[in-house]
Amino acid sequence: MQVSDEVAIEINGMNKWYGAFHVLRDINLTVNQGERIVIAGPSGSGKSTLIRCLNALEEHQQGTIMVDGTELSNDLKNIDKIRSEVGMVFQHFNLFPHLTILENCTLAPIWVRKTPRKEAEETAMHFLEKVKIPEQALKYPGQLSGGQQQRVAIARSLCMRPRIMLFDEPTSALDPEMIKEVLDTMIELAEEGMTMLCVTHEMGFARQVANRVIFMDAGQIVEQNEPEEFFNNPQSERTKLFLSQILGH
Amino acid sequence: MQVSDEVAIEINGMNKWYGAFHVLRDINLTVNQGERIVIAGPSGSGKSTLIRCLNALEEHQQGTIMVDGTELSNDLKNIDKIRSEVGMVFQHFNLFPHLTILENCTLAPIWVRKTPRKEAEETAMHFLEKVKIPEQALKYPGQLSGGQQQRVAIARSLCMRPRIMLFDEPTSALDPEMIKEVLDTMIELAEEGMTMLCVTHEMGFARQVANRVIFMDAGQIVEQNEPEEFFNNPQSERTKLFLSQILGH
Amino acid sequence: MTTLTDPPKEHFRLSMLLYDTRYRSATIQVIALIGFMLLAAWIISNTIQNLEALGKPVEFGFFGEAASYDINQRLLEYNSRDSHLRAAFIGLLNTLVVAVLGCITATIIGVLVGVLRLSKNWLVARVMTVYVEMFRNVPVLLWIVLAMAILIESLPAPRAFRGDEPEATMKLFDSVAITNRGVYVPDFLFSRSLGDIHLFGTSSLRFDISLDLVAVLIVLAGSIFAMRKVSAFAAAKQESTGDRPTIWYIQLGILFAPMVILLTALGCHLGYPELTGFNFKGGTHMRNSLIALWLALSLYTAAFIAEIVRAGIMAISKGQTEAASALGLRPGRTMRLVILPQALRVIIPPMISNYLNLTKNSSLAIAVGYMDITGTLGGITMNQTGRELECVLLLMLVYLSISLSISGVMNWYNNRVKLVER
Amino acid sequence: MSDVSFVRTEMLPEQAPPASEVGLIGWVRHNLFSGWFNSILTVISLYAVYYVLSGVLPWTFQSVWNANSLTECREIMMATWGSTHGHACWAVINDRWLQLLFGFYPSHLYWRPILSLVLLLVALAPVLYSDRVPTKMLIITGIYPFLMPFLMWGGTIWGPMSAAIGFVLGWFVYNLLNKQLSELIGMIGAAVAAVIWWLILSSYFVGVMDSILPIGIEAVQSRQFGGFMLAILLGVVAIGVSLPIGIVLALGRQSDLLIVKYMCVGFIEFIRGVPLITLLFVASLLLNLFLPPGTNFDIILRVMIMMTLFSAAYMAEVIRGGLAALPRGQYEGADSLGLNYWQAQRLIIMPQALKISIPGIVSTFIGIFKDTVLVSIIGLFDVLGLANAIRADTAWNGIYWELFAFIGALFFVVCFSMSRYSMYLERKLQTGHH
Amino acid sequence: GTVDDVKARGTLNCGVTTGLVGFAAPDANGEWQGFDVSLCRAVAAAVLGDASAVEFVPTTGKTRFTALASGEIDMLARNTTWTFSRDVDLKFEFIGVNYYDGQGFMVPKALGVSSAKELDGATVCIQTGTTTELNLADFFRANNISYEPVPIETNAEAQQQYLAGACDVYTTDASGLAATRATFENPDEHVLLPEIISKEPLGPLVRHGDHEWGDVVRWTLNALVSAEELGVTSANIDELSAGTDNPEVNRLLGTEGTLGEMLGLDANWAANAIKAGGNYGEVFAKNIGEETPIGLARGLNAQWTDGGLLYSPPFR
Ligand SMILES: Nc1ncnc2c1ncn2[C@@H]1O[C@H](COP(=O)(O)OP(=O)(O)OP(=O)(O)O)[C@@H](O)[C@H]1O
Ligand SMILES: Nc1ncnc2c1ncn2[C@@H]1O[C@H](COP(=O)(O)OP(=O)(O)OP(=O)(O)O)[C@@H](O)[C@H]1O
Ligand SMILES: [Mg+2]
Ligand SMILES: [Mg+2]
Repeated sequence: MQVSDEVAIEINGMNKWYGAFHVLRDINLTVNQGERIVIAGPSGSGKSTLIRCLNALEEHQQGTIMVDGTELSNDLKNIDKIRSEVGMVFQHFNLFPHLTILENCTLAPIWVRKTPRKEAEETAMHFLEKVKIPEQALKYPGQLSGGQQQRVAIARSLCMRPRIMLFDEPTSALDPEMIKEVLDTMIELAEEGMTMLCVTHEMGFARQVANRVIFMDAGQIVEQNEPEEFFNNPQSERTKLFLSQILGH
Repeated sequence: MQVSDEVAIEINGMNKWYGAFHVLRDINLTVNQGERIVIAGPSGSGKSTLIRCLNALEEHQQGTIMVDGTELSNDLKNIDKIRSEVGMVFQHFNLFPHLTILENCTLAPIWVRKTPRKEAEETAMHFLEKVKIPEQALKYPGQLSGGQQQRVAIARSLCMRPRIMLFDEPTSALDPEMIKEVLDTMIELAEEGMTMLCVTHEMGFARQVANRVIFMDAGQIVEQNEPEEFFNNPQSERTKLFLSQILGH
Repeated sequence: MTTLTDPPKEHFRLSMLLYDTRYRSATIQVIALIGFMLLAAWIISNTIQNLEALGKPVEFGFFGEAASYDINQRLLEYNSRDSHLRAAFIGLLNTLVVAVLGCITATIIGVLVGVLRLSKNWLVARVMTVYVEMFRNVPVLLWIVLAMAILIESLPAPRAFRGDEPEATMKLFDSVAITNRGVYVPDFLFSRSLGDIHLFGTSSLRFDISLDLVAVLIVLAGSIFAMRKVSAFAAAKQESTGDRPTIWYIQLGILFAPMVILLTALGCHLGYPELTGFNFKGGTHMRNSLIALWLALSLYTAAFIAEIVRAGIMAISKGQTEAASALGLRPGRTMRLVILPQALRVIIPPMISNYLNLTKNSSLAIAVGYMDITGTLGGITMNQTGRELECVLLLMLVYLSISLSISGVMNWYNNRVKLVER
Repeated sequence: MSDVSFVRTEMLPEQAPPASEVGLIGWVRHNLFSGWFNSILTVISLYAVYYVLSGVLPWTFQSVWNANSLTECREIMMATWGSTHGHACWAVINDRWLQLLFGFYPSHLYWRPILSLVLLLVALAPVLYSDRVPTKMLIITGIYPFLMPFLMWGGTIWGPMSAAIGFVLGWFVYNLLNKQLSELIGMIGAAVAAVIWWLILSSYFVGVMDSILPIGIEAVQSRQFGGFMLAILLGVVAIGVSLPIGIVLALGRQSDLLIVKYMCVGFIEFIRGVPLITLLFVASLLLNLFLPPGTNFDIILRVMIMMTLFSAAYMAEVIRGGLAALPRGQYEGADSLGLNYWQAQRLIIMPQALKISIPGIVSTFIGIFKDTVLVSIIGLFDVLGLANAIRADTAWNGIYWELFAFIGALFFVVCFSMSRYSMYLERKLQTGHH
Repeated sequence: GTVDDVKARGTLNCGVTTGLVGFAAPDANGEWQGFDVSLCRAVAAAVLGDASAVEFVPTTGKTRFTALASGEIDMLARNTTWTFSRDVDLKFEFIGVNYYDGQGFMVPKALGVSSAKELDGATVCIQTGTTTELNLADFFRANNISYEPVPIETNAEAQQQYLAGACDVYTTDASGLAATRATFENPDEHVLLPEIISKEPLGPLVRHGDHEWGDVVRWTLNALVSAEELGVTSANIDELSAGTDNPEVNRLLGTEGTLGEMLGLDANWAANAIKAGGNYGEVFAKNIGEETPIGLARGLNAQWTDGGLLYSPPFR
């Protein structure tokens, strides 16, 4: 697990409002190539919003976001470029229920990357094997368990060969037995050196793979640190409170 | 906890099909008055189906079932008789959401047993006290927690003063904190000598109260034994596999 | 006195009819069936007695007699000497015409309005809401009557086109006349026509098929087939290289070139409507009653369809759009590849039941004097012959078969697109 | 690596968003002019709204309210505005609005339909607001079906009484036979007893009681019903009576008794497959043919029968939806407690299924209510029929838009509020407590 | 028979149109007024002695015959043309003619048409469900000219379409045309063409086979006609009822002979009928005559003594 010096994401003085509500306040963050960052924080603190801004799913109103050297502006071309560099996995999988697993995985490569179908299918099978469900390729999402669906969602993102992966609470909608299989997949991905930003409450996962843990509250980054430091020696009162709740459970 | 010699349930060569699918295969089982039996087995092995046959919720196609000396046949009178002798508690409680807890408990006594309302309410309060929620009597099921609802369901069955109680995974839809309160109620019931058949994966409960554990797989009774023997010294390969999964978890 | 005994078997007791689940359901069904048959027999015998008293035994011979009335809007040739059966047939075709036209426009308007109602543009969304609520909450009969009144009052009468300085002029290079009697548009004439085929001889069901039209259709079918081949080729190309070649100009060429050649060969030209005498002559005439009915039915049904479309799109969770965007799909593609295929499953079944309603509502045509099946068979024919029973029963039968075929299609579709679930 | 560690010492306060995000400007920018496409749409809609309003508003408000005939109206318009176009003559509404609302119902008895309507709302309250209204009010709901006809048609009180007695009798016979023999026999016996009472004994009973104790109010012929009242009456009767029929049909359609099931399916699909107007033709032309020779009851009753059958088919589908929405566990719960089929239906299934179906029932009612205008085609004087009759009066011959605007507005107000109400119910059901 | 039914019921059920200017329409109080309506009232007065004991049943072109056949109404007084097939095939009995009419055409003066034969290619508004539809088809067919029919349900709508120019010609019974024209904003801009293309004897009808009832209605109508001929009016009837020198008047008014008894009615049945709305002439004048906005001339409907067709058989 090496972190290069190359900058993957750079956020500078970013602010965002929903109407009059100030959700993200003066966010500054630099993520290097190969870094794995876990974002934690109480509900409503703006974690999802932050992640979604990186993918232009939400617009930000102030500040700049540079992803892989491209500035996230209103320019459609830039947005397209960034989206094809950045994969995203959602809490509720958001698989396309009318397409088979394989079609889910090949849809974007074929229509966005203009990959020949054959090649796209090979790639898809490759990643489905990686997430250990190649045998389900011809089923429909509705026929899989939650954990399997989430792994398909990861494979689907990977098929676009992104340089950065964003995860928004990928395990919080899953039954406990299934959480593990998804986390295993993510750990494997991390070991391969993928740049990852992951919103999660799985602290075991954070300890194991993260380079850095970011704690957000009330729309701001309150604390960031290496996992060991963060868990053993939290600085801010809010972090302490949060950790006592999470870990005490 | 005494077991009498009187036979409560006698199943002989019972077979059942769903369409062409053979769910229950040649079931033979005798349960004595006051016996407490736990049925375990992997998902889809036919545990629920077996239990539901005892209550005529499902029809069986071959073999005989005698409950408390009455044969379960196509005769409506027999079915009515058996249903009023046998109480059943479901995984999802199946309380009636439009009636208060008290009304839930008095409904059947009033309409089926033709008990005067007053008396029925007294009985109901008695059993609600027994399951420790008399104070909720006037609330609606939707206002109670899962554990409380399941206890109401037990009380509702008891109000019909059944001689046999069937439980179909009574705790599997509950959050962990609530499982205990329901199991406690069931243990109390067991201690009073109620004849009980209980499908459950709570092995602690099985050890504590069961006279006998029955292991089912693929629609057949694969093994039955006293709990200690069953857990410590399973005979069949399938049982071993199953136990390793359940207990290893 | 016999020594033989039956083999022991569970002997049947009468009470088992009531208590045994096996016999009980049979008992109930037999009672229900007997009740039903008694009722039916009672009604039929009453009817026979009553008809006898009226001296009108059930018979359908009057269908062969001359109808003696004229029908203004018709697809096939008909005159007042034709039989009642033919009049009914013409009416049926008119019903189908307005139903099909109505379904098409209702769908277009409905989808448009449904999408616009979801628009972020506050004003547009409000205007569409007002439209939907207005139309949904006022009886369709009123809309039909109003549409007719508006057409009659707001459009110019043919006489307004007359004179040196007419108050009204024809539209589109003097080719289309819009009057309060209807719309006159140019039609296609063939100077080297191939003639007609006559089907069913001179019977009531007779109709002529223009060979010119057949030729046009064949060529069109050929072109479409070729176009599909081309797009299949493009798709194959995309599969193998990932790039989809631009083919729309080839497709256009395939579509139009043969058609142009054929039409020239047939000597095709337009017949323009012209004001002669009291009315415009020439061209194709669409009566205002048809237009009013069509307009009112489509606007009314579109209001319902809009709601269905809106609900259908909203039912596809926002997550689907987000996931597609996150994969880099543009909004247009997202709509086509992700949202629509899913929304259609939700939308189509209620949409078809609205088509059904529209078809049934078209029976209100009599309010504006459009001669559909209710106007001919259930209107003038019934009125002139006094055969209420036969006419009404036949009328119901016709509508029932239309409805059943539509719902048959619906069931087939539903079964086809059912989502695979665990 | 200490460079990654960061602790915020002071929390940032909430800041006001940039000006372009909020306020009128932000709103207009976001809602009306976000992008060129939206701007074009905005302009087009603005124009459309202006076009419609500029036509309708002057017509509506520069109008004549007091005149005795259209000619007089026109004279006033000429005198005031110098032209007869573009001005409404609301005088016709002023002259005839009571007739449009009540038809030919005797004017000194208008309180009866009004009271019926008010009582209807009272009777519905315990059903619609079961959580806020005492259950005792259900008594009114029970009495209403007998009280309403009495109020509307008047006459002797023994008619509705005798109808009610039929039900009581049926109930009595059912209980008796149910105890003695079996439930099935009980139900058949109850039905037979009630039918015998209604068809044969009831008329003697009414005759005798009426001569002993003549209690009654002034009778009104159903021919005198008309106008908007007729629409409401037809709608309420059709929905009210079709509810039990619909329940039976829905249960029949769900049942596994094949013959019963197909009879129900056949009926439902037949009714739903033909237009209402053909059923009204049946009511006006054929229904008498189907009944024993010499039977003759008036057209309004016949229309009510056909409308009821019509709405029963739709009602059955609505209730079937409600039944399907109930989890299987409810049936099993009832079964395992030993409740029999009818007890389970009555105590467990129907109360819940009907509650789920209320929005659907309201929508069906709106549909039926709108469809009542079709009765004008068979010559009944509902609002639309009356409008035609008014135009046949020498005084108002030639008037058009005003009547239709009035009728449209009447329907709009009623249907719109009901549809809003049903949406509200739907939302309440979705989020609602149990 | 129906006579007894009506007496037992205490009201007469009389079928009328759903609304035709001058012939039948409800006023603001819901009271029916019009020429046909007066006949219903006269019959009610004759049978029941009370001109207001009538239930008016509005019928459409489609429902009128069924309503009569099924017994829902006792008589139909709804500008219905007496034709062979209605009388014979449909099993009704026309008991006389209360208005002699014929189908005519109305066109705007501006069209410059002076004869129906010049209407080739014209668009013609007609009311459906009446004999006019058939006459029209026959007329144009016989003259070998083309036309385009616009079928319309009610007179009011036909009028609107005609005025807006959606049809060139409006055809219906000449009485209807005149009545309609009278209510136009500018009646002078429209002319009635000279051709009357059909005979339209309009009369009340009853069910076939019930002769007693048929007689009652027939002779009530005749009584109104005779009354006019004999100079009996609602103004002088009370005076004349005391007895006159004219034996026919006496027989009519029941002071002499037993005509009423023969019909199964009171002796003064005819007097009641006449009192209800006056004699035929009065009814005509009040509802559709020249003094009314409708302004129909008596024309064919004058007494035979004045050159018209009204000719009541003698009361003896
Ligand atoms: N579309 C929206 N419009 C208005 N407010 C929003 C919107 N989406 C989110 N918010 C608000 O923004 C705040 C941050 O939301 P966000 O989803 O980013 O929180 P989160 O940290 O991801 O919480 P959770 O752990 O619950 O997912 C919340 O207060 C939320 O209510
Ligand atoms: N109504 C039915 N129709 C057809 N097959 C059914 C039906 N109900 C259950 N089955 C099948 O019968 C088998 C036994 O089901 P059953 O519910 O008895 O299993 P179980 O042992 O209770 O499993 P679980 O632990 O998941 O509750 C399963 O394979 C199931 O798919
Ligand atoms: Mg979140
Ligand atoms: Mg189970």
